[in-house]
Amino acid sequence: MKYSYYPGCTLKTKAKELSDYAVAAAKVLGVELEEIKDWQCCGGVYSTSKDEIASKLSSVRALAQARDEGHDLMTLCSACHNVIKRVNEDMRGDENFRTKANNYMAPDMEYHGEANVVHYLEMLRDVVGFDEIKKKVVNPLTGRKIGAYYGCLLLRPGKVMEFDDPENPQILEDFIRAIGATPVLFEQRNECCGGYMTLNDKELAQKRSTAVVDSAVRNEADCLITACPLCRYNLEVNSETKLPVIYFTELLAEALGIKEVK
Amino acid sequence: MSLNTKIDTETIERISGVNTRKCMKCGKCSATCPAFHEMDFHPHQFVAMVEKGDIEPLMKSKSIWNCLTCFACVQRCPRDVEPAKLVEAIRQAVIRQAGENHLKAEQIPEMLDSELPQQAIVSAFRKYKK
Amino acid sequence: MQKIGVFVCWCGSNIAATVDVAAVAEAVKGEPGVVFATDYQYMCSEGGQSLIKETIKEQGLTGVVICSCSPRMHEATFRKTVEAAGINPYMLEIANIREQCSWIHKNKEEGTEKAIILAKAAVAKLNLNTPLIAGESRVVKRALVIGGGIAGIQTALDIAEAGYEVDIVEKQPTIGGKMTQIDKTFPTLDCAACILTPKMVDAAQSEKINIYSYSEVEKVSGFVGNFSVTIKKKPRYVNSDLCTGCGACMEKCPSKKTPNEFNMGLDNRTAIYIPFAQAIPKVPVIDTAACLHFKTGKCGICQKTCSANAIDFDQKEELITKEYGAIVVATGFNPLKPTKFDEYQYNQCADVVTSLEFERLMNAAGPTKGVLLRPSDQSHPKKIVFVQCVGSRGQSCRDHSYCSKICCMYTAKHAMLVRDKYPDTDVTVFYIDVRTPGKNFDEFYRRAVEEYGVHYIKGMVGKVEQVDGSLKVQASDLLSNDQMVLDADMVVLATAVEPDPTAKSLATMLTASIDTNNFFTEAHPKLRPVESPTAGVYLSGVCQGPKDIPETVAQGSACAAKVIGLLAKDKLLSNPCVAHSDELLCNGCSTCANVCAYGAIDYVDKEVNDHGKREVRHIAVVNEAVCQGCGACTVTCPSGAMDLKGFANRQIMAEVDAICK
Amino acid sequence: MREINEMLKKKVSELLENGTADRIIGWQAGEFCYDVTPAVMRKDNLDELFYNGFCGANQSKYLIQESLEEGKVLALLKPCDTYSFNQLVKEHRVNREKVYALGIPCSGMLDVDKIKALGITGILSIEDNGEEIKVATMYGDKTCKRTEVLQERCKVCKGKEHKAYDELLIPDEDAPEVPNGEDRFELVNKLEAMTSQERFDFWRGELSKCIRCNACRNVCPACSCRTCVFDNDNSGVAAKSNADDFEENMFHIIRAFHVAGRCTDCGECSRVCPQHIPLHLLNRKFIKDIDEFYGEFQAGEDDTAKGPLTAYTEGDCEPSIVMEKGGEA
Amino acid sequence: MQVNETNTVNTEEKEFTPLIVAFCCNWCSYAGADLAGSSRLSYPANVKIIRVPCSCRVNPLFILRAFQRGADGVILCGCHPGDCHYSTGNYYARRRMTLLFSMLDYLGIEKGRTRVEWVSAAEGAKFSATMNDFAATIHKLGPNRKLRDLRCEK
Repeated sequence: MKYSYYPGCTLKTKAKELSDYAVAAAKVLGVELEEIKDWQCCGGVYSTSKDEIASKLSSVRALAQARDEGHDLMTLCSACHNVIKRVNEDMRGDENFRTKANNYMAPDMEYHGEANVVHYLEMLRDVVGFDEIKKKVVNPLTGRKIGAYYGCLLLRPGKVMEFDDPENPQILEDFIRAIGATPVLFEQRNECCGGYMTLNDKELAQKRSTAVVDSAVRNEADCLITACPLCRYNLEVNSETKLPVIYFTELLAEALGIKEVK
Repeated sequence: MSLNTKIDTETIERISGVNTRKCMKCGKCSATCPAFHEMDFHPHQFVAMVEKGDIEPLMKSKSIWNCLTCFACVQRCPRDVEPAKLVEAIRQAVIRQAGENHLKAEQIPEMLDSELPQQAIVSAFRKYKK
Repeated sequence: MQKIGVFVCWCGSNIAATVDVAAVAEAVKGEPGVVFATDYQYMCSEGGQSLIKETIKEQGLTGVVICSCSPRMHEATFRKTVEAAGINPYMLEIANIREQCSWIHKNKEEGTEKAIILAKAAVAKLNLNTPLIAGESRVVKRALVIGGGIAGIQTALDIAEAGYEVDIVEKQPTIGGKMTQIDKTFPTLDCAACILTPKMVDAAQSEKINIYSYSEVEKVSGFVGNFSVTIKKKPRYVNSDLCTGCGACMEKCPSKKTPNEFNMGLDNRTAIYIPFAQAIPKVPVIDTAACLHFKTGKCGICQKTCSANAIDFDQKEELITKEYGAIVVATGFNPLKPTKFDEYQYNQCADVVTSLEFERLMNAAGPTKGVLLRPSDQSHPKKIVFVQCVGSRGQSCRDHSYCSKICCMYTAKHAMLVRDKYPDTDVTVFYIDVRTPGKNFDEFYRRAVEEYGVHYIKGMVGKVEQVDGSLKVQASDLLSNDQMVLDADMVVLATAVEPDPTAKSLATMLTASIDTNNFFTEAHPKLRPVESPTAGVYLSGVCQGPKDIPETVAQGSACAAKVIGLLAKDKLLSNPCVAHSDELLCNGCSTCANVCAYGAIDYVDKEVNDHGKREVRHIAVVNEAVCQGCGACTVTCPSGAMDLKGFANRQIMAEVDAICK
Repeated sequence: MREINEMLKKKVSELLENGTADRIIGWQAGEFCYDVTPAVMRKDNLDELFYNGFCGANQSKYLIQESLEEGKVLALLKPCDTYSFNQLVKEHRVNREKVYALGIPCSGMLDVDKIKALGITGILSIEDNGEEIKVATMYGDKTCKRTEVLQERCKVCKGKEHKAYDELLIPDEDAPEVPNGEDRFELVNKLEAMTSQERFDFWRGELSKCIRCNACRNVCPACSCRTCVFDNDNSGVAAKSNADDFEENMFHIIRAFHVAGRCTDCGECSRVCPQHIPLHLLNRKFIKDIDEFYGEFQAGEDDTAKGPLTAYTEGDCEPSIVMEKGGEA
Repeated sequence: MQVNETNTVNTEEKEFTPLIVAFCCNWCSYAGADLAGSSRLSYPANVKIIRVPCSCRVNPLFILRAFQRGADGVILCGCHPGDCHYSTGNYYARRRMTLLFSMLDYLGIEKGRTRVEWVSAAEGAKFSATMNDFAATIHKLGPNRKLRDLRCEK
C-alpha cells in the first residue's frame, strides 16, 4: 500500500518526531509513505467563508498532486487533515469554488476532488487494521493508562470529516488497546485545547487546556496522546495542571519496537 | 470591501453560507461554547443579531477574536445552523477593511517561546489578518 | 358528442392569485364538446356544488371538468355532486391547477397558461370517457389488529363490542405495549397499570377477541373486505394450554443474567420468563439465546419443575392463514436510544438515563421497587436535571425533524412526581419550548413550576461531564444570556418517539404508505386521520404519529368506528376503473395473466361473434371484483385488447396530445 | 439431402396413411428449385412435397390457423422452427393437440442471392451435400462453398437440437452440424460502439427505406395478433403507411417492443424485407439487453418459462443503467 | 451576483422552453407532486403531469406519442421498487422502460430525454428537485428533433 504523504510545516520542524515515528512505523506495517513534491503550508485553519479562495489553493495543489501520483493523500497533523479534507470536500461539492479554484491555478488537468484524504489513524484502522497491529506489537505497553485527546479538528464537522462518532469517538481508544495499553475515557477528550488562541488570549488558552488536562487527570490517565502539535503545545505549556503529552506515533513506534531506530 | 460598505444580513449570509432562519433558538450553541465567558456576544446572539441585521455591534465585539473555531456549536446544533461560520464571516468582514488587521507581524516576536509550533502563528495570521 | 361543462375554482386566492381563472374558463370554451365554462370562488363549497348541479340540469351536460385542487383531495366529492345531478360519476375529470400549478408557480402569466393546458387535457380525456358502473365484492366479517398496545387493545375492544370478531397480533410475549412500562399518567397522575390492566383482561376474556401473542404478520394478500393474512406464531417452548402461569419454572431457572427488557435493562431476568406480573397471556417464554438447554443441551430444570408438563423444547414455529375484512395497524413506537448523543454521556455514565428508564426507576414494580435510586451507586439523587427534545426537532442525521409531542408533559410529570415524593430533591428542566396543548395540560405544567417548585430554564444542555461521582451539566440560560454549569446527581433525557422498526416492512406488505420518518400516512391529514390510503387498512395510535394516551385511545376508538362501518356492510362497491379485454382483439396468449398481481384474469373458451363469424375462442376475462386497476396487463398485451377503464389508451393519448399541442 | 428427402416422403406418407395426421404443411417447388412455397398437402398431392436447402421459411406461424381446422396437421419443423413453435404453444396460439410435429434435420439454409452474387446464374437444380454445393445451371455445373452461401441467420444457428417434437425423422445426434460460430451480437456491438449521431444516421438510412409493406409483420411468428394495433382504427396509432420519419421509427420500435422477450431470433423479418432493412438487429438489441440485464434467456427454449417482460426481480437494474451502459453519446 | 445568474438563465430559456411530459402514478408520485405543491416547492411550468394509476400503466406508445407531438422530454415517476401500491407494477415498468430507453439510445436518440424516477408520496422535495433537474437536462440537450412528427411543428 502506498500513499502520497503530506507532512505539513510543523512536522518538519517542531514536531519532527510526530512524522518520523509515523513513517518508520508505517514501514513496519507494510505501508509506504511517499512525500508529495513541492507541498506548501495548508494554512493551519480552514476558512469557512464561501468567498475565500486563495487561502485554500495550496491544499488544492497538494490534492491535485496526489491525484496525479495515483494515490490517496495521507495526512498526519490534525490541522492539516482538517483543512485539506474540507477543501477537498469543497472541490467535490461546491461548483462555484471548484470553478474559481481551477481558474486561479490553471492546472494541466482540472481538479474535481478525485483524490481521497486519509488520516494516518484511518489508515491504521481501515487498511492495516488494529488486529493486525496487535500482532506486530513486540513491546506491548501493558499497564499504561493513556488518555486519548482528539481535540476538535479530527472530528468536526462530523458530516465532512467522517472520522469517527464526533461525540463518542473510539479510534484512538482502539489504537491504545492495540498497542497493549489501557485507554482512559475523559469527558474533555473532544473539547478544544485553546488552539491558536494562545497568541490572542493566553488566559483563555490556559483555561481550556487546563480543563482538558484536569479532566484526564480526574479519570486517572498517566499521559495524553494527540495527533496535533498545537494541541500538544497547549496541553503541555499552557495547562496549569501538568501531565505528559505524547504523539500517538511515538507510542506506536515504541510498541512496534522501533522507537530507538527511528 | 471599503469601510463605507454597509455590511448587512445578506452579505454575512452570503459569505458564511448560513441560513439564520433555520435557528429554533434552543441555545445549544451557547451551551456548548468553550469560549462563552470570554465573549461579549454569544453564539446564539450571532445568529439572532445577523438575522435581525444588527451587525455593527458584532463587528466591534471581542467575540469574533475569541472564537476558537472548535466547531462544537456547528457539530451540536440540532438545526444545522452552524453559528461558527457566522462568527468567521463577520471577522472576515472586519479584517477585509483597510487597517483592520487584528494581529500584526511585528507583534509576533514577543509572543514566541521555544516550544510554540509555527502552526499556531500561521493559524493566527489566517484568522486575524487579511 | 359530449356536452361538457368546465368549472374553474378560485380556491379563494389559492388558485386565483396565480391563475387568471376567468381566462382559463374563456380559453376552454372553444374546445370540442365544451358547451359551458365558468369560474367560482370555492367549487367544493355547497354553493359551488349547487352551481355544478344546476348547470348540469340547465345545460343538459354529459360530462364535467373541474379545474381545482388535486383529485386526491376532492375527486370523490365531485363524483357525488355530478351523480346527484344525474350524471355517471365517472363522467368527471379534474384538472389539478392548485398543487400542480398555482402553488408552485409565481408568475401569473405562466400559471394561467399552464392551467389552460391542464384544463384542455382534462377536456380531451373527458371527451373519450364512458359511464362506468362499480362492481361488488363481499366483506369478511372479521378484523385483524396488528399490535397489542393500548391503541390496538382499544380498537379491538370497540370492534368486539359491536359484535365482530377481532384477532390481535402482538410480537411481544404479552399484550399491553409501552403503557405497561409507564408509572403514572399525565395530567391526572393515575397509575398506568391500574387503568391498563383491566382493559388487557377485558381483551383476553372477550369471546370475540382472539390474541396471537409472540406472533408476527408474515404475509398479506387480498384487498379491502377480503384480506388473507398469514400469521407466524413464534415458539414459546411452553404449551399455553397446559401452563398455569404459576412461575415455578422462573424461580428455578439457573440462567438469571439477561437484561430485563421490561425494566429497560436496569435489572436482569431469567431465560424462561413472564415479562411482568400482569402479563397476558400469563404464559412464560423461553429466551433461546439465554437458555442453557438451547445453548448447551445440558439443562432442563424448568421441564422437571413444571408440574403441568407445559415445557415443550420441541415446539415449532406455526403459520396460520386467516381471512379478514379489515386490518388495523397499531404498531406503536419505541423511544430513541440516545447512543449518538454522547455530549450527554449516555453511553459512559449510568446516571444519565432516558425518560422511559426513569419511569421504571420510579415504578413500584421496577428494579428499585419504586424507590428512586441512581443506577451507578444506588444512592438517592438530590439534584436531577431533565433535558428536553433529545433527538426531536433537529435536522442533523441523528435527529428526527418532528416534535415528539409527549415529552414536555411527561417531563413535567416526572419533575412533579420527584418533587412530590422527595421534596428535598432539586429538579431543573432545560427546555426549548414548553408545549402543552391539551385539556388541563398547561395547568399541569404550571403546577409543576408554581406548586412543586421545579426550575424551568429556557436553553439547551451543551455538555455533561462526570466529576467525582457527580455530573456537571453545562447549559444555556437564554433568558439571562448566560452559560451555566449545574451540579447534578442524575440526568434524564427526554428522547424522541420513533415508529416501531417493523413499520417499514409491514407497510410494504400492506401496500400502505409511510412518510420519511416511517410513520404511517393517513388517507387525509385532516379529514381521514385513521384510514390509510389503502382501502381496508386503518391506523390506530402512534404508528401514525406521536400521541399521548388519551389521544391514542381516542384514535383507537375512531379507528374501530371506521372498521365497524366497513364490517357492517354486506357488499362493497369496487372501483370500476378496472381492466377490460376486448374479446375480438384478444389473442388468448395469457401474457396479461402472468403480470397480474391479483390473479384477476381468467382464460375461458367463449363463443364470440367476429363480424358475423361465430367461433369459440380461448380468451382473457377480467374478474372485475378482483382487479385493482393497475394496468400492468394493458401494456403487456401486444394487440391492445386489454385496456383500462377510466385510463384507456385513447384517453391517455388524448391527454398527451392536448399537452403537447 | 437426397436421402433425407426420400426418408421424409416415406415418413410423411406413412403418417398420413396411418391416420396420425390428415394433412401436412410442407414445401412445394415453384418455378425454380429455389423458389419454394409452403403449402398444405394431403395424401393425393403428396408427391409435390420436397425438402431442400431453400426451405428456410419458418412454418410454425401457419399452424395458428391450421390448428383451428378439423383434424390433425402434420408439421415439419427444423430445429430453429421449434423455438417459434414452443413460443406459440406457450401463448396458446397453436393448439398442440391438433399438431403432429415431425422434427426434420437441417444443415443450414441457403441464400439464393448469395449464390447468384457468386456469378452462378441460370440455376436448374441443386445438390447440397456437405461442405460443397453443386449447382446445375443452364451453363453447366458449378460449385460453391456452403459457408459462402448460407443465410445470415444460419451463421448463428442455435444448434441441431429440436426443442419440441412428436417424432424425429433422424435422431438429433445423427443430424448434420451447421457450420456456425459467429457472434450473433457482433453487429449490435458494432452499432453500440458508434456515437449516438452515427447510430441515428445509420437507422435513419435503413428505416427510411421502409415502405410499410408489412412483410416483416406477416412473416413473424411472434407478430401474430388477430388484429395488429397498427391496423386497429380504435388504437389511436393505426396507419397504413409511414407519413414521416417518426412513423417509420415508431412502427419498428413498437413492433420490436411487442415481440421483445418473445422473439426467438428466427431472422425471418430480415429475410423477407424487400428493402433489405436489417430488422433483426432491432430484435437482437432487445435480446442482448435482456441477456445482460436479466440473465440469459432464449424465447421458445421450452413452452413454460416466463418471459423476461412478464417477470422481475427486486434487484433489477434501474432504467438509468442506459445512461452508464448504453452506447456512446 | 445571484441576481445576474438568474437573469442569464431566463433569457436563455426564452429561446428554448422544453416541453416535458411527466407520467405519475396515482399513489406515490402524483401524491409526491401534490406534496411539492402544498410545500410550495416550485419546478418549471412546462412540466405537465399526466396521472396514471401505476407506472406499469405507461405504454411505450404513450412516450413515443409525446415525442411525436413535440415533447422534448418524458419522465415516468412511480412508487419506489418494493413500495408499489399494486405491489409489483413498478417492477414491470422498470424492465419495460429499461429496454425501451436502451432501444431509443440504440436508435441514436439522446439518452437524457427519457427518465424514470421513483418518488414516494412523502418526497415532495424530491419531486420538485427531480423535475428541476430533468428540465435542466432537457434544456441542455436542446429541442427534440430526432423523434418528432414534423407535421406537429408549430
